[in-house]
Amino acid sequence: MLYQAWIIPILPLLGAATNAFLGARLGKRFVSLVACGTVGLAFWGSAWVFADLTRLPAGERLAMLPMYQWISAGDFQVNFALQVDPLSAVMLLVVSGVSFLIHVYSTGYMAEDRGYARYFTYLNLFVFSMLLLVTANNFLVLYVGWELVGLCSYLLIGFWYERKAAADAGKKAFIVNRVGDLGFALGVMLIFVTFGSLDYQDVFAGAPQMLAVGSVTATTITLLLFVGATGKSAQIPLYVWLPDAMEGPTPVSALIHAATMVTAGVYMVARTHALFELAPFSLSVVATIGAVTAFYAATIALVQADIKRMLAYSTISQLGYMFLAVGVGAYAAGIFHLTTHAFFKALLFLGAGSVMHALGGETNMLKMGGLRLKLPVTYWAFVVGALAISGFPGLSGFFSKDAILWQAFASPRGGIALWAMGLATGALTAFYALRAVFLTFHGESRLTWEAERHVHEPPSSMALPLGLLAALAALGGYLGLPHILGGSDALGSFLAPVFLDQANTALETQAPGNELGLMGLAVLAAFLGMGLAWYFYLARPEAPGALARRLGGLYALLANKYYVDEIYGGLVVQPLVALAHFLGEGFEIAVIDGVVNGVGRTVAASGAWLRRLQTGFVRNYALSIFLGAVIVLGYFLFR
Amino acid sequence: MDFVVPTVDLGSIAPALLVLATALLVLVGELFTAPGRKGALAVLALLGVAGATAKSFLLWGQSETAFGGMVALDNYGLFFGLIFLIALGMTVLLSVRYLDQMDMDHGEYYVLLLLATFGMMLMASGTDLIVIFLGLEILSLSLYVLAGFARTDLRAQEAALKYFLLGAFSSGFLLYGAALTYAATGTTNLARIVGFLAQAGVAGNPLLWIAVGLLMVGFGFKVATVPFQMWVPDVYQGAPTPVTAFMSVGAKAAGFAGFLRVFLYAFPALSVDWTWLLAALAVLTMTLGNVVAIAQGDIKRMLAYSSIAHAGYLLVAMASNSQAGVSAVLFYLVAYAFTNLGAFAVVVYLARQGQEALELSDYAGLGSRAPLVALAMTTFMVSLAGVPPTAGFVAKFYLFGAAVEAGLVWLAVIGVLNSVISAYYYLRLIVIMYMREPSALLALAESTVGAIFKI
Amino acid sequence: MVPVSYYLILSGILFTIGTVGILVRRNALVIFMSIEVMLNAVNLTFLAAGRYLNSLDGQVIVLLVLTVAAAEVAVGLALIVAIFRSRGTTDVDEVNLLKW
Amino acid sequence: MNQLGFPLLSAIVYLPLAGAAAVLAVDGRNPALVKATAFLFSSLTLLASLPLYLFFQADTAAMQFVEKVPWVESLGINYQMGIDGISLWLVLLTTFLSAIAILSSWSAITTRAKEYYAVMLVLETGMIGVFVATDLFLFYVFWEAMLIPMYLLIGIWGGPSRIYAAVKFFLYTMAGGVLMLVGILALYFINHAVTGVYTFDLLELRKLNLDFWAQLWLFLAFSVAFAIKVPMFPFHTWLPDAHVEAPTAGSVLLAGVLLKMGTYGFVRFSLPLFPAAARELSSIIAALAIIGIVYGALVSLVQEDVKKLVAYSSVSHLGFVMLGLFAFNSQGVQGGILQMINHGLSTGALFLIVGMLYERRHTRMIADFGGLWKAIPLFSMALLVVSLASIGLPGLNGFVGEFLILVGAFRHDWLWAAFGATGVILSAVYMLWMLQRMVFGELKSQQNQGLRDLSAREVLVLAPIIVLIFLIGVYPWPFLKPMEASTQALLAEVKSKGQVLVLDGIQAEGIPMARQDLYR
Repeated sequence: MLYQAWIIPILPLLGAATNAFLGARLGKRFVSLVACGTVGLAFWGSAWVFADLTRLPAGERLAMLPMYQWISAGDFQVNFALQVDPLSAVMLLVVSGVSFLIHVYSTGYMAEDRGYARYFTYLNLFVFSMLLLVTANNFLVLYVGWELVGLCSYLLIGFWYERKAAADAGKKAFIVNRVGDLGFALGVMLIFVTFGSLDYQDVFAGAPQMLAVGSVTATTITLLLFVGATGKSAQIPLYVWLPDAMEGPTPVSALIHAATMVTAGVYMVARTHALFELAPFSLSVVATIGAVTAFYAATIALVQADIKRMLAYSTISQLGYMFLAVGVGAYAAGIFHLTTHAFFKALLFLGAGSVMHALGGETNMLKMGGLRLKLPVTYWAFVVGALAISGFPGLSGFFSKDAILWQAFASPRGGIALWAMGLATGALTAFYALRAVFLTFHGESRLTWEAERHVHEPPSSMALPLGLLAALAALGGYLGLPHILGGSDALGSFLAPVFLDQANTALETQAPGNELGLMGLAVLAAFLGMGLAWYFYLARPEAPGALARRLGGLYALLANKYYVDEIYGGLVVQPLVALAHFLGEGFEIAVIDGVVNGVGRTVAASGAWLRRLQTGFVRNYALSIFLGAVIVLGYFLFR
Repeated sequence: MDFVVPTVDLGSIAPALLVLATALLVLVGELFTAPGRKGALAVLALLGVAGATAKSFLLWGQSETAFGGMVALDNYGLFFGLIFLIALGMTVLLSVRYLDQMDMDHGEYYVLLLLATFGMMLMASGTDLIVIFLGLEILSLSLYVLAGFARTDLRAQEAALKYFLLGAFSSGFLLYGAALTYAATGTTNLARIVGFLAQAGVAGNPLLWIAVGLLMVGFGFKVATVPFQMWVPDVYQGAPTPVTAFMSVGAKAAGFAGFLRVFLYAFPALSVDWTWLLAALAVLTMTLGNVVAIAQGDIKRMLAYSSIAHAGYLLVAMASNSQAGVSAVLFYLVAYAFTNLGAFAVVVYLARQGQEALELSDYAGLGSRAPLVALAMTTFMVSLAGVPPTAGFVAKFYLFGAAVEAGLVWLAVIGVLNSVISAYYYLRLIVIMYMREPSALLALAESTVGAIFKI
Repeated sequence: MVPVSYYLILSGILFTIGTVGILVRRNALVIFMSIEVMLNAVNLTFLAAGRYLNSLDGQVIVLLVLTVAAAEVAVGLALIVAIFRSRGTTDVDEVNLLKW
Repeated sequence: MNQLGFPLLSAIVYLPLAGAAAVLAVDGRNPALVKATAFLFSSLTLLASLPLYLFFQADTAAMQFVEKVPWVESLGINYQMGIDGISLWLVLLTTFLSAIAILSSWSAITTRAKEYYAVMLVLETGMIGVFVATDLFLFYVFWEAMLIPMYLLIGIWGGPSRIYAAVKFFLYTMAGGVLMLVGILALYFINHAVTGVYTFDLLELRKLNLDFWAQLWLFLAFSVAFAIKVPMFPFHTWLPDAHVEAPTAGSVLLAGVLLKMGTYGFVRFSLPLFPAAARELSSIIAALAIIGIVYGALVSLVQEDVKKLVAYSSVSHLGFVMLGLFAFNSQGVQGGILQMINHGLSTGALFLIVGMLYERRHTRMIADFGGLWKAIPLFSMALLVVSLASIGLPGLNGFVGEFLILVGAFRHDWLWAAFGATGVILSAVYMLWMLQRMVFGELKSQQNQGLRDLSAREVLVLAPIIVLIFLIGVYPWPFLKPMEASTQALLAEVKSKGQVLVLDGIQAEGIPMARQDLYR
């Protein structure tokens, strides 16, 4: 199966094509069968590939699948080529697995929608693009996947195209992503110009020889690539599209805007770590941006009333964690958190989706409350997710977040500051996660009477994925159980060959006591956050309002998301639009058109004027001849 | 003093003589044709044209001088002769119905046309300033009368008077130039002028310069260069349309025949100076002609300005002062003859019962009323604008090629830009024909194609 | 013996007088006469030059020019008569239908 | 020389002309017959052009399918045709789009249909002729001759201010063309002065090694013509008017083929004939190209009329092509050529789609639409795909071209790529905004609710284009391969030539020679 791995991405593509052309005619059962079936098969194939890989010796876990000659122009030769290695395999599993669950969930969630076939077409297309992205063998195929997931994101955010907000959000997502992609594309070009190839193998093998550590080229390449990552993975400064992206159907938010697509940036940095290793400055930028984003987004999440938006900021924050990890060289930890995050964040979104499903689309947590009795399945699933993201000991988030914090602290690239921000973020995370639980499921019901009547548990097609994801979110951490807790860090060692050259030896020298101590601090922070959430939202429900009034400025700042959208609007969008209006309605007409028409008008006007010379008086004509003669003779005599 | 009787070799001007003989025959025949049957005279005139044309082809390639070197039989003259004959033949064809419709069907008309052609041919083959002058006068006197042939029409009278006064005025200049040439060089014979100028140190004679300048004024009037062009619009507009067609082609070609012969053959020694002047005149002429043509609403007047502009183009080739330039002029004149005659033919064709389609707006909707006529007119306009794949393009190609070859790139650039300006008003007619609704005035019912159009 | 240049200067003056006559007079007949003055100035040049060059050509040419002038008179007068008949004037400034 | 032993190129060029005659000959009262005849001849031409690809030898840069017959021998004018890797696709694009355009006019043209189809076919002859002529005289004849049918097309069958647009188009492009004519003549005489041979043969003239200043002036003379046709900023003013007023098929051919003549002219003539000047001016041209990219995109952003938006987007896209061509490396040039094809397909399709909408609704104002997806999903889908192709989404054709161009530009000067790539963002902005306002959102207008979706014929018109859009995006190799050899040869020529200064004492007036030492 290893060398037939190209089938894996092709399957959802076929699904998408089938549903696109036939879906509308063949009915919902057929559509869901095709969509879930192809993705399920893709998951099965991924598992098979994974198994095949584990059977190989650790050093030989790489399969290259050149498919066909794609673009060739002079020495620019790029094949359409895929590859499978441990990193790809993990990503394949995560992507296809979560996708499958969300597909199944969607069959319930979208059951009533008239765009059913279209939805699954897009969704399958997304899975194809994402699988392509993670199995690419060169930067250009990576870029293709990169852009295509952006397209699917665009299409799916704007799936309910009749809602202006949805269409706006889709467009915003695409355009902001394009800004990032511009950097990414320039990075790819610089790679080609530097290495003369875009194949991973050529580039990664050649990099250490061709570029010195800290060289300008290496730094430029990696920073450009990272610009792409900030776009796709919603980091400062390009994160602004993600909260708006919640206009899409909730399963889409779960799949694309939480579990998979947004992690593409993390995957990309991990994938190109060979380059990043040569650019310590870039790495520190990655780590800093990651840590700052994590903290910053978490603060915004604290005050969001919209459950999906809260989760979106949470996603941004968690992605910041991952970048913090890869920025300090802890690639495996980053991927580990990527995986666990995929589980628990998908779970949270699907849980939120269940709530919305039950409440007819309501997303405002301030209008919920007390739902734990009416939606027990959803409640428990959501609680597991919330605890996992909070870093409750034993659940998946605990282990992966801890791995990151520990390495941020201990790695030579890390430091106290990065660690401290991570830690603080952990506390904030616990706070807003539990806040969501309490606001939604506990306390008095704030539902309208009408909504109350319709509350119902989701169908099994939705409940089952919830359960499975809850299990994964709870237990996923044991994939990377650290050595210090007696684990074997299975994921880390599986990925090790990929990151072999960057073995973080410094960590070994740290005293084991530190790691345990830090872990304890992290747990403490998490519990602090949870406790505060309990205090504010269960014990003293009137406290948040009072606090918000006390800290009016700060609260307004957070509630308005630091006014970043407004700032971007004022600094970028409005000037650009104004410029466009000036050019299109002023300059174009006055200058570009004006000059040409002016020439024409001048000629015509001079014609109209010159014809007046033709007075009709024959003596004037004679005078003209006479003057002409004088001039001619004058010329000849005084030449 | 010996008196040498010059050899009289009538054979060398046989085509011209044939035309003259036809003119006399038609004059006599006029007496024997009843009013309303003058079409027969046209047939007679056409026979004369055919005969002269045949004779010209027979003489093609021969080269001799006759009448004591005053007239030359050469391809140059024959070629021009053919242009004149084409113009004559087509004008006669155009005139038959036109004269009928306009109620001025008199036999003298054809006589005058034939005589004018005779003058033109004399002008083209003359190699003596006096012969050229005589040819010019024969041509002009006939045309003065033709221009006013619509005797009772005020405009025609005015055209004739203006043409006459200014024509006589300018031929005074020409003749004075000849006289001063005679005074300066002792001869009016072009070959002997060349011989005289070949001597050293004579070029500085101011008398000679004045002579050259006066000759240029005289010819400039005939070919209508700025600033001697003023008569053209009024005369072209006022004269009967076939006469305008004839003038615009024949008279202009004749003017150039003399102009080229005198300047390129007799005065190349002075060319350094007159080419620059010609170039300057060319620029003025092209530009003024084209720019003012844009502002015209009367098609004949527009074509008049257009013909001024074309004179400017021809001056460009002439300013290159080379064999290529002469060939370019010859080719250009042929192409111009066909297209311009064609354009006037359309104007004539649309004339009905004393009414002519003279306003540009009269052509609105012609594309659907008479598609073939409109197509023909389109072709003529495109050709006049010099857009491929028409003869007008090839002609301009030769012409500007000659200029570029002579190093007058700037002049060629101004020339081609002028052809862009000209495209505006030529296209405007196409716009009117195809893209505007027909006016009620000339909503002609039928759309048959009676006249013969050359494409 | 009067030098030839005198004749030439005289003819030049005559020619200019003719030209100016055309430019300043409005009566078509007078203009016409001015043209005749111009032609005669030319004739004078031919005669003087022919005499000076000791060539008969000049005199022959003068005869031809006179013939042409006569023809012009015929045509010109006819035109002026026609104009006078229809408009009742020979003032060229009133012959002004065609313009622009 | 000619691998077929048959004058295939002539056949392709004149088949449409014969078609025009046939259209005029058939009974105009039977519109179906007129349409069928026109479509028959255009599809025959398309079929006849396919062997060009099938028998094309990709391994040589030489001209293929050559025809050479002396025409006006005294002047060295030959009837000479041939194609190489650069023109192959343009010829095919022309025959393809012409057939599509004729098919698309089926219901749009109701007045004077007979003349319309004849004019279309004459136009096709002119367009193909431009791409296959290898004699400068012949080229020029086709180049200018083609203006007339396009002029008529816009002027007779166009929109409300069609006359203004047609005249502007004609005069502006002619103004450029005539300057090229002077350039051609100057080149011809300089060549004669150097070699003693009179010839308009491009291949012969390419051997000429001109002095820098001569190159500069001639380059400018040629390039003005091409730049207007492209159109490069700031010579684009004719384009929006012409596009907006032209009938749909006219816009398709205008955008799809005519604009390519400008860029083709640069590759075919300006670069190989005057390489030193081209190199010297490359930064200026690239700057103009980049300004064009950004400018076109920004102006597109504020258009109210969707056709105008597409028109301005062409300015932007063609800026990319120019940027690639003047990067002087195989990525840039091949990308540029491929992008010509891409633009022909995607913008052609956009115009078709807009035209279809106009036929239904008789408005093109973006504000009049909204929520079309609900009313006419198939139509909207097509618009979506084509728009995405136009903004260079991977997997669709625009990406391959744009990326190659940017790689090429990057290699030349990374700033070119950086600035040029902003166009990629902006193109997404204006296209998506257009989509959002037209296709997405609520279906408000009553009139839009009753629209009917694409008819079978319209699907037939769009499907081939969309298939090609995907094909080039997914598997561009067969499209890139035939250009390879010609591109390499061209680049070698551009790089090697113009170093040596010939023109011993030969001086063409108006070409200042005194300052040539500055360049040495």
